[in-house]
Amino acid sequence: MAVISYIDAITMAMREEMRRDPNVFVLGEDVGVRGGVFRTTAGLIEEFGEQRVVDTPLAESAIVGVGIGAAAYGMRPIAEIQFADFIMPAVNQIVSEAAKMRYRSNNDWNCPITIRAPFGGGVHGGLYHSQSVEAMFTNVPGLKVVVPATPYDAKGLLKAAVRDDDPVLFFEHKRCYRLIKGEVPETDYTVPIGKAEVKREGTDITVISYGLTLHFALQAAEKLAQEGISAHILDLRTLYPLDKEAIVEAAAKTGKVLIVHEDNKEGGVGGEVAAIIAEHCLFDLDAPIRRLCGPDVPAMPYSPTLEKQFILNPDQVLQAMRELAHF
Amino acid sequence: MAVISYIDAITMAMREEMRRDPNVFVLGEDVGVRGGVFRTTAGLIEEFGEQRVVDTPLAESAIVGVGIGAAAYGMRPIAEIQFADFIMPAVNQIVSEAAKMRYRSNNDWNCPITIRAPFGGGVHGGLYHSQSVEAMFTNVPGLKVVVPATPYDAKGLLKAAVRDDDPVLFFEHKRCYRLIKGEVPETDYTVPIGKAEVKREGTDITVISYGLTLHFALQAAEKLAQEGISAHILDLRTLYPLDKEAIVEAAAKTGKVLIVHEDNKEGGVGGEVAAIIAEHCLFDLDAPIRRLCGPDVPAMPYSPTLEKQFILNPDQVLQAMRELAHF
Amino acid sequence: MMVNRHKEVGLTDEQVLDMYYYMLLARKIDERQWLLNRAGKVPFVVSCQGQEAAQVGAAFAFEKGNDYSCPYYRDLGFVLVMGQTPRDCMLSVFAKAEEPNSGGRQMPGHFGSRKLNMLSGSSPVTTQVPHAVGIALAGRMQGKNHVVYTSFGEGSSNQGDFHEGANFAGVHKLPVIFFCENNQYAISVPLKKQLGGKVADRAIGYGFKGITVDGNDPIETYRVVKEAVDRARAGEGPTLIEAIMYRLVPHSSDDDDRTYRSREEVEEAKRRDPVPAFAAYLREVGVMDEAKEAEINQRVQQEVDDATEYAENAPYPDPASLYQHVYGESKEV
Amino acid sequence: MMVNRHKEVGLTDEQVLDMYYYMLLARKIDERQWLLNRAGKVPFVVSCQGQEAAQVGAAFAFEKGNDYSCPYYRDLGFVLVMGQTPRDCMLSVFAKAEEPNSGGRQMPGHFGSRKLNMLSGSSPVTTQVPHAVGIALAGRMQGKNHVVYTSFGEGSSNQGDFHEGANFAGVHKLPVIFFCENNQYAISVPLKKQLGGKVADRAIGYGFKGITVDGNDPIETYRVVKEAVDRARAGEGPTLIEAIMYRLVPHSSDDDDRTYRSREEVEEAKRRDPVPAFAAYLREVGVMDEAKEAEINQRVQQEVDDATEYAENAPYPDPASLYQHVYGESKEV
Ligand SMILES: Cc1ncc(C[n+]2csc(CCOP(=O)(O)OP(=O)(O)O)c2C)c(N)n1
Ligand SMILES: Cc1ncc(C[n+]2csc(CCOP(=O)(O)OP(=O)(O)O)c2C)c(N)n1
Ligand SMILES: [Mg+2]
Ligand SMILES: [Mg+2]
Repeated sequence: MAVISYIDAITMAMREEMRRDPNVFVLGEDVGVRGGVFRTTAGLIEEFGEQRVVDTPLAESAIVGVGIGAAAYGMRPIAEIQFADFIMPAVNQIVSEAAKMRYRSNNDWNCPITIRAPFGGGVHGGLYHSQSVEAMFTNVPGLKVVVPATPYDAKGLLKAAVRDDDPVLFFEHKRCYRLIKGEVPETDYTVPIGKAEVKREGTDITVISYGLTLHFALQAAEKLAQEGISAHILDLRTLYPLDKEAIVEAAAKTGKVLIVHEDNKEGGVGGEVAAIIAEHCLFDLDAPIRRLCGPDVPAMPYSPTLEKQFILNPDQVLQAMRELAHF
Repeated sequence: MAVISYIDAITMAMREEMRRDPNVFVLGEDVGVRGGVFRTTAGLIEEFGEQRVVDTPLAESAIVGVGIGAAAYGMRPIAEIQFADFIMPAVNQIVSEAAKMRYRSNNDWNCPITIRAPFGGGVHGGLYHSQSVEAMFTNVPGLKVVVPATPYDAKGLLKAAVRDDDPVLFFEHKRCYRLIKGEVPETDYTVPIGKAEVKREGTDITVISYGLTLHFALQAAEKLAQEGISAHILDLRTLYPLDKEAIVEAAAKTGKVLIVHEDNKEGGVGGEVAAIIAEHCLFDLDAPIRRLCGPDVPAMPYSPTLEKQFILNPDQVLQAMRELAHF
Repeated sequence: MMVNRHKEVGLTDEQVLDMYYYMLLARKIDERQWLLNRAGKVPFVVSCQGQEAAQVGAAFAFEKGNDYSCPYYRDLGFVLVMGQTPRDCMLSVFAKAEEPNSGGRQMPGHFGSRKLNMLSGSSPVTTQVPHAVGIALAGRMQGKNHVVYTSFGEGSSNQGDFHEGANFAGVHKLPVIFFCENNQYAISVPLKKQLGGKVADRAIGYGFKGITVDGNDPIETYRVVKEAVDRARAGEGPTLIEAIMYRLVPHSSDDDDRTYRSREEVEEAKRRDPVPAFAAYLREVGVMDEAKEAEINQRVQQEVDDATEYAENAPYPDPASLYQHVYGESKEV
Repeated sequence: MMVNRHKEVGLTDEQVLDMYYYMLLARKIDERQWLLNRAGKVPFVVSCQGQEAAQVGAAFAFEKGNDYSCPYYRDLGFVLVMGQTPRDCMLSVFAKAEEPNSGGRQMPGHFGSRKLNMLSGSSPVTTQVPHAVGIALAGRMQGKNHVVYTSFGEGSSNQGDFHEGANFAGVHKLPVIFFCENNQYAISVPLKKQLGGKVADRAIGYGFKGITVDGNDPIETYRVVKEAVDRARAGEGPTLIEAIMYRLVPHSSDDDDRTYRSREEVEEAKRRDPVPAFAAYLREVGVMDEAKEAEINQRVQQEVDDATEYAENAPYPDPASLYQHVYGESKEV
């Protein structure tokens, strides 16, 4: 099995799905001739032509809205939002339209659109090219929100998203694109949306995370193992609807829970995760539910000193895990 | 002191602020000659003229965006979104612009805009005139999100919002408009944004809520008192940033917590409230943190049978409180 | 005798009688719904009165079963031509389970039916415009030749989604008819506070044709829309059509239009009411005699009565169905 | 000798020399920033090269200290005229604490300064357009006579916020200049995939004037903008001006424009580079002799050097300041 990067896994998933199903097409800003500003769609226009790899006008609400119309008609659009920060003009189309199409029509219509958006920081992107926007969409029934952390999951989840009969928001962490590599089969497979995965078995503490910070937890777990601390690590993978059973099971297993995400703490996805635990296995807990998250400031600044101050680093995660173990 | 309705308290607050400060003005759809589709701005155009009570074109992003420009310049706009459901086209202006103006300019500019929107159901409004959208904005540093439950708070909080130097989202529950009445001084006063309030002191269980469902809890508490159950009831009032101290104090007081809101459960504000408790006073708890919320379906349907099935009622709240007391 | 204008534009006598039937049907359903509302039987009505001529005229220009539509909430006349039945409409206003648009989940006027190639609509205005463009794009990708109709009010033409959708269609020369029903008001807001320019003129900025038409005239509206549909089907791209009309009743049953417009203005508009005007035309050109008119009246009356009774007695949705259809049934992928 | 065109439009010799100074200054700051980027000293540059003539020409039409602006990220030439200094620009590209736009919080090109009546800008394109309209509305409410400038690319004119903001300004006849810098590309997307029609034509649909101007000509741009500003100040409402130009370098330092446009096309555009062209004009009309030109060159060179050195040595923001200015200092209300 080839070891490839997270971004290549995403490109591979799109290419395979476009080959498999002529109804799959890509639309977005600079996705065609340029191959995407991150090169995620590189090579697609050459293989599939500009009818199926559409360089759209600069208008996110139209990218999603036109995609919704096409999806309802029977196509399988993959709409790219150039940066997750720029999904805001499309919120009405996503939340009022895509998410509610099936429900409001009493199952007469549906909307199988996939909306991809690179998110997250640590790339000198400043306030508007670094945001985590997932929490805005994790209260919207009808939507599914997916964040892969590994190349394997990226490919499998993106293929599942494209085949899903409902709208899926697919957030890709920009730092993972080229940093994270892993084994990815060249065969056709999907990873189920809605299922979290234990990425490491352990017995002393439970860490729940997703995206880039999941890797920090995995690295820390290696180090802590040498100190005799055994960490159980759950990758949420789907942020909405959450895999409640997996969360409760992982929390109950060790009784000590740390939730880690790059997004701001207050109102972040970690709050819901903690609430699920506090509702369903409170008496299994041996420690307060801790959250290690981004600070509650509007976004990650550009200046390197401020960016560094904002973004979680592996040491902080290690430290928080160690503290919890010793609680 | 006069007993007036929630909606009249809101109108009174606007009128007083417009009299006090010539920079305060109102803009929105049908706010002028029509006095608002709920009549919240009734009488204002007669008193202040169409320069200060602006009937705008039907375009929410412009209502907020134009308001932002005026606010940055030094005015105090009160922008009305006709129904909270229709705030979605303005999300980019609210989240990317208003919320980040001060931070991104390093305190050089700021944006004292108040955005009012009626929310909530039980008014035969169907999927798009009944929504609770507050959770979408309770992860956005730079914004403040306020929901009054009583006429007194409505007046005091709205006046505080208008005078606040930062953007405030002010959500008014539609069912409260004419249903909820209370004493409101005709004098000038404000209620501080960011502070929850204990609306009833009690010792057995703690209920945390906001908006219409707060009243259900208060009513239930009366009944339960006759059964010898004493309920402590906290009104959040400001949903972002949350009053963490008040939440922890209220939770610790009884050790049994029920969070109630009309909005969908998963990803709702209650998750963050539970997480704060689970992080800061876990060992004070005698019961799992329960949440009684709207079901996780896209929105409240129109048909009376479905609307009734969706929306919380006083009995359900009473029942949940009693169960928690007996836990 | 009046000149026969409908033959010129290719409409047969039968077709114009049919048009009249639909206009009257829309009007009578609408009037009945107001009665039901005032009697406390249904909570909400949104009206098409004054807009029937434009709606029916436009609808006749499309190929049922082939073309697609994304209509807006006032388009009762349009959707009746496309195949919604009086029973469907009454079920909707009563919010009954069998109601085809949404199973009673949405307010009346939120049309949608896969069977009728009519995409489900929502309340936030103008979101349907990019959807129509997407259906047109999808049709081109699949080598189909359908044309897509989408309608909206003049106030709604100020939403960003109108602009973004129209420009997208202009770039790709897609077969979309943007049909603006300019009824002079957006709830209480009159044109001069709503529109900087003219809606039809906006097409220029997207590189396609914008046309103004008298929306009180179903024949002229038909002609203009038909030409646009033909151009669209021939690959010549979209057209924006602004039909001028007047909303004869309040915005909805929750509105009171006396607060923002004079009774004289409304009375004046009623004198140009397109429904009796079209009846007069049909009589004058000798297409509709008294017997024919009585027959149509009676048929409409009977259908409205039947639909009302049927809908009133139909069951509400099962409360347990609240939880259904949030997502599709899970399946292996 | 060439005809003197600047006198005709009311520009003195001193003013056009000043214009040239600003154009050259913008160009040289920009070039230096690329060098710094390629040397690994600064992470990101977004460029104004090819757009200086339009930017500086437009800027000269406004009253500094009275008028307001909401410029977009490429408007280096504009903001220099308005009062940003070379040091400010270099501090910004180095993301240093003293940087006036954002204290290093934002990427370069996100201009803003209360002192200069320049509203803070963000990255999501076109959001500044309604802000400009709001500042104009506020001015009217307060009885001020300022005019507001806002700029954006031709791609960005497809965002809903352009449409909504322009229509609002049209309805209220507000003193706003909508300045579109049409540089032929939105990153990789060329006009024909971006625009259904012409940007300037969009004004028609909002009821005000839309004008196309040669953005390589600072004098002509000045003239057109000045007339628009005069009309705006006289209460005659907004104007949309589309200045035609070419982006001579990649979209940003992260872009590689060879993937989407030919070198021939770029070379061809470089032959029309507005900076040397304006220098040639000034020489030909006898306004700028060799000595004067050398003096300007030297002044620019020296300012760019000074700014670079100053900025490179300036301190970064204190990490602890990350938590500041989320909200204003709390006070009694
Ligand atoms: C985004 C959005 N904002 C506000 C509303 C509330 N609303 C419903 S209809 C309407 C007026 C529409 O006017 P127009 O577009 O002219 O259509 P008309 O009703 O006159 O046919 C308004 C403001 C809405 N449905 N959606
Ligand atoms: C809402 C939004 N979507 C996408 C982007 C990413 N982006 C930045 S600049 C740009 C192209 C802008 O093109 P144009 O408006 O023509 O201006 P130019 O850069 O050519 O001057 C894009 C797509 C953005 N900044 N904001
Ligand atoms: Mg209208
Ligand atoms: Mg451009």
